[in-house]
Amino acid sequence: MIGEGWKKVFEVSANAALIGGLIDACREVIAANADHLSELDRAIGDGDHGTNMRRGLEAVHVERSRLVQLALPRALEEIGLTLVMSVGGAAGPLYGTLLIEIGRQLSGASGQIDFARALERAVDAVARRGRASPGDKTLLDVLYPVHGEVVRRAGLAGICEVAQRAASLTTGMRAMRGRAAFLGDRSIGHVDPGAKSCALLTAAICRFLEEQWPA
Amino acid sequence: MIGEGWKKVFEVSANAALIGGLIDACREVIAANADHLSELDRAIGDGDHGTNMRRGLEAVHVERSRLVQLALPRALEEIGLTLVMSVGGAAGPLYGTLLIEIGRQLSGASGQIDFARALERAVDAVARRGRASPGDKTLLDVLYPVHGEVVRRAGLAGICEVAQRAASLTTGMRAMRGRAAFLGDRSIGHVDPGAKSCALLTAAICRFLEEQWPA
Amino acid sequence: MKKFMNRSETLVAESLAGLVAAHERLVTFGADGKFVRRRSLRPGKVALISGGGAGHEPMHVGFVGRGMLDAACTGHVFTSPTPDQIIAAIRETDGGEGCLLIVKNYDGDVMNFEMAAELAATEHRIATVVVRDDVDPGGSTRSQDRRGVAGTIVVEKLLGAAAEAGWGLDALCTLADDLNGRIRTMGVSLRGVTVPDTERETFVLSENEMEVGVGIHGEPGRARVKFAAADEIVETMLESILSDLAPPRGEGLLLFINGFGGTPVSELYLAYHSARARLHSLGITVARSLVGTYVTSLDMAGLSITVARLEERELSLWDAPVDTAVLRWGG
Amino acid sequence: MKKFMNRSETLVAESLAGLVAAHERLVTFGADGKFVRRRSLRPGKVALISGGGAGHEPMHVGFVGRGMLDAACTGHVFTSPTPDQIIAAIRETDGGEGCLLIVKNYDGDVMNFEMAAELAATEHRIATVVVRDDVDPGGSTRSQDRRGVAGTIVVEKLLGAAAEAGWGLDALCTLADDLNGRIRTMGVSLRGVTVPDTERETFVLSENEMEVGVGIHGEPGRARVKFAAADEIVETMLESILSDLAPPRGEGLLLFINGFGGTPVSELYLAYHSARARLHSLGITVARSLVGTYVTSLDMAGLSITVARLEERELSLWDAPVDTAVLRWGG
Ligand SMILES: Nc1ncnc2c1ncn2[C@@H]1O[C@H](COP(=O)(O)OP(=O)(O)O)[C@@H](O)[C@H]1O
Ligand SMILES: Nc1ncnc2c1ncn2[C@@H]1O[C@H](COP(=O)(O)OP(=O)(O)O)[C@@H](O)[C@H]1O
Ligand SMILES: [Mg+2]
Ligand SMILES: [Mg+2]
Ligand SMILES: [Mg+2]
Ligand SMILES: [Mg+2]
Repeated sequence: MIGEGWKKVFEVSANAALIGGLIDACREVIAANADHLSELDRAIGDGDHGTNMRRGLEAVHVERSRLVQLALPRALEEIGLTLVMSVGGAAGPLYGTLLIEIGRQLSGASGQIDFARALERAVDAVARRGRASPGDKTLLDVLYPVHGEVVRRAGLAGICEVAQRAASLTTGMRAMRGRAAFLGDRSIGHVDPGAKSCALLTAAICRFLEEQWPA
Repeated sequence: MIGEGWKKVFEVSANAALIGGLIDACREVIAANADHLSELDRAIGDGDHGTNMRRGLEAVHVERSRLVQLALPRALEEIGLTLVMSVGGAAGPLYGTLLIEIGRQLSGASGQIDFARALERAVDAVARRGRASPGDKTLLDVLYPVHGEVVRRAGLAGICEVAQRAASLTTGMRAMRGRAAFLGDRSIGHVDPGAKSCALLTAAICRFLEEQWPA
Repeated sequence: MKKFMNRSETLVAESLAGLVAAHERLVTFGADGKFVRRRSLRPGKVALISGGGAGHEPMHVGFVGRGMLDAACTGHVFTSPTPDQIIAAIRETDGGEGCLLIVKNYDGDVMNFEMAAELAATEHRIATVVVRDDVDPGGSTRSQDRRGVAGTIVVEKLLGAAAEAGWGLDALCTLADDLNGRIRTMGVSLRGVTVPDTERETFVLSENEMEVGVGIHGEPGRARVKFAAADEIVETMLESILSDLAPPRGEGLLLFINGFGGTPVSELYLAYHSARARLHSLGITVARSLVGTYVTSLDMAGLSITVARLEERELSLWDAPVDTAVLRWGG
Repeated sequence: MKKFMNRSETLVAESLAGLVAAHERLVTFGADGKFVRRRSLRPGKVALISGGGAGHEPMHVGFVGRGMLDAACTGHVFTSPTPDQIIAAIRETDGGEGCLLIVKNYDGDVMNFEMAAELAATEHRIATVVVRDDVDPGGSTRSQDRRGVAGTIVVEKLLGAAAEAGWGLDALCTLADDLNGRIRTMGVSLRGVTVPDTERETFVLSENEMEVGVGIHGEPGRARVKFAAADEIVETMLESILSDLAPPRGEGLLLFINGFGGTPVSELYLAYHSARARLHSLGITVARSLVGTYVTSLDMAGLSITVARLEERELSLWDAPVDTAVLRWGG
């Protein structure tokens, strides 16, 4: 159960192995898929989404030894800031805002930790940052369903599957935000690169947590 | 015999039909071969020799009615000046100098007309204008042999044939003048466009004169 | 893709270093090389900061100097600069009168400048202008989504002159908002571009096609149509532009033909000639002109036409002295 | 070939008309539109006239104005202007101090300017400078056959400033002859060009080839070699240039990176950065810099490097005010 899984994350806060493992999992999945993500971005954007994300995760990796010393909420916030300062483009502020906001919400929540609530606030912040709504063919079209699963207290495997499906569903959408929006109808028929990276990261995180706490 | 032929030309000076016929013959042969000449120029020059020559002959054509009123020497000089002012590039001053100089030499020659001598002076003037020597892979490599045939008092058919052969011989030469010179050895293996246009014009003139005074 | 470069990771930095060295009289690198700034900052004026992804050179770095920008932040190719660069520029150029951030309307740029402004807000008075000069993309996207394209340098020139003349932050913002309704640009492309990182062309056109309504990131445009004679292309572009421009109020018209990087200047002047003739035939007189390669999309073959309706006061701002690497006139 | 044009017969005229209209403050057409001249001619100075085929824009028309050229004659694409144009320019600009014709060393240009000079000699005092700044083509042709390429605008700038300062015809000629030994240029091309009239590419390179030692008429160069990193290309070019340049006599060095029309300015600045670093590593300091698309070969992708060794006096001429469509600095 995700709820249980996440709870464990916060119980073992400042667990260097855990933070380090999350960083490594994300970095690896992006490194392995960078070309694919840029390829997707080439169809409806400017062809750099994989490069951008890789640059961000490499910057986080450089900070790894400092980050693993921090409490998890603070670590998330710092990872977010590092992404903001290194990714650039649209993806930097969006992923940055997501992590900064999750971190802030969690560190604010004294005692009782409500991950679903923190995620909701963070996803809303991302939507505000991007002036985007569900259905606009962006990474929000993965974040919202993921949040829904977390609320439903779905298992890690379920979350992973929903994220994947949600990313695929962006194929049929007409982009209303980001560079793809300038293509109008020509954006239909392609997976959104940001949605795809979001699904990949979700899967990598879920896989890592699954290994930590096998069902 | 060319010597005889040319003499006739000057006897009937101010013969409108003759001047007009020469203009038309030259214009037609250039119009028909302009693409071919530019094609040759594309291999070792800048691909415009046919266009340049056509522009020049069209400009002469515009002046036709005025030119046919003149005495032949004066007409040749004026045709040369018209070419100079309309062709541009290398070919304009070269063909222009040739005709201007023939005209001047002939009009200077009071009484006794020595066409071979006039042609010699004109070809030398072209060489000076272009700072070029025989074997440099230019139109001079046709002009010199043609002059030789005129001196030998060869027939029109012979001149025509020599001109053709001389143009072909430029294929084996390494260009030392004009744009083709910048290619060095890479200029070998191509006919020089200026030599080709010169042979074509020689042939057209010979054919026209042949028709005027069949052997 | 054949580009004069060493590695794609360093090409932006090397190119910027070249520009700064070649124009050392005018500009210098800011702290940690994060941005390029005017060599001699003038205290007592609002600081003007712009920036965006690389690939649009000479914009924005070429417009840093007296009478235009105080600083420009450059990101990777077609990727907006990051907030730390913008924050560093704010810190170094704010002389107490506040900062105006001039941002082209692209989601990435808007979000990065916004985060920078939020993070620096406690220590600096900051206002942001989002330039939206692209012609209405015609319902294919949200209408607030006009992109910021070549018209951006018109805005930068006018605001730069106004800031130099001592205008305050609020007055500059009012002018900028007003200009957004009176400047329109439309671009056409004859060839897609290759982003150095991806080594692939953004789109491929056949010998008789062109892409109309393109932006400046190599992205395809509004439609792909048959290539045509210059007069025809220009006529269509002007039609879109004029129908999208706020109605005239007795202003003077600025006509700006901009090359996208791979278009020779002779073709730009030919397009200018055509556009000017077309406007005259519509009874419209050109009051000011700009022709050149100023806002590019790497080495894209193509051009954009910008028409700006400027009031008397703005024409004076246009004419005011400017001394930058690229634009230079007046005393 | 996709070009912004209407018909190949009119493209030069339309483009020139655009340039003259866009810069009407500076230039105007001469008699019958045969040339472009400075709007306000200054009597009492030697008239400087240049010209050549179209396709090299903004050269020469972009350099007409105070402190540079008095008139420029433009021919068809890659075809030198005809003597009537040059004679008309001489008649209109000669203010009694004589005319200096600045000619790039291409047979066509040399011959047409020569015929013009001969035909106008009875009425005007005329001298001719033939610019030969191309690196020695290395025995493949006669050594006097160095072409006149990008360095031409350095000569035009220096002579222009000197003429403006009142130098006489003989002094200008002496300076010009002297400069011919101290300015060297080398060009490389990444792509052949299409001459509008022929609609065929002048040469075709594969993805990993480049042509070195090219001129500015789309002609192939000295050799076809493997494409390489910018630093490597620049190093090879500088080696050719420096070995061909008259030995230094304590002069200041001008480094000029010139784009051929299809090269984005960001790449030019990258090449400048590379060249400057290379020179520094050889112990050579750059005293003056110029980077931009000034002497083109239609839309050719490629660039040239020009190095000029300038004496103190010539550096002052370089710095002297210039006010033309393209170069503009000083008071
Ligand atoms: N305004 C926006 N709101 C939400 N998501 C956006 C927005 N703009 C872009 N995105 C997301 O960012 C992705 C593109 O990221 P990336 O390619 O790294 O940035 P850029 O578009 O600046 O090159 C898109 O696929 C989309 O998912
Ligand atoms: N210096 C020269 N002397 C003699 N002939 C020359 C010279 N330069 C060029 N030519 C001739 O001119 C021809 C090219 O003419 P054209 O293509 O019209 O001029 P351009 O080379 O200016 O484009 C060459 O093929 C050659 O025969
Ligand atoms: Mg992208
Ligand atoms: Mg030719
Ligand atoms: Mg990007
Ligand atoms: Mg030519």
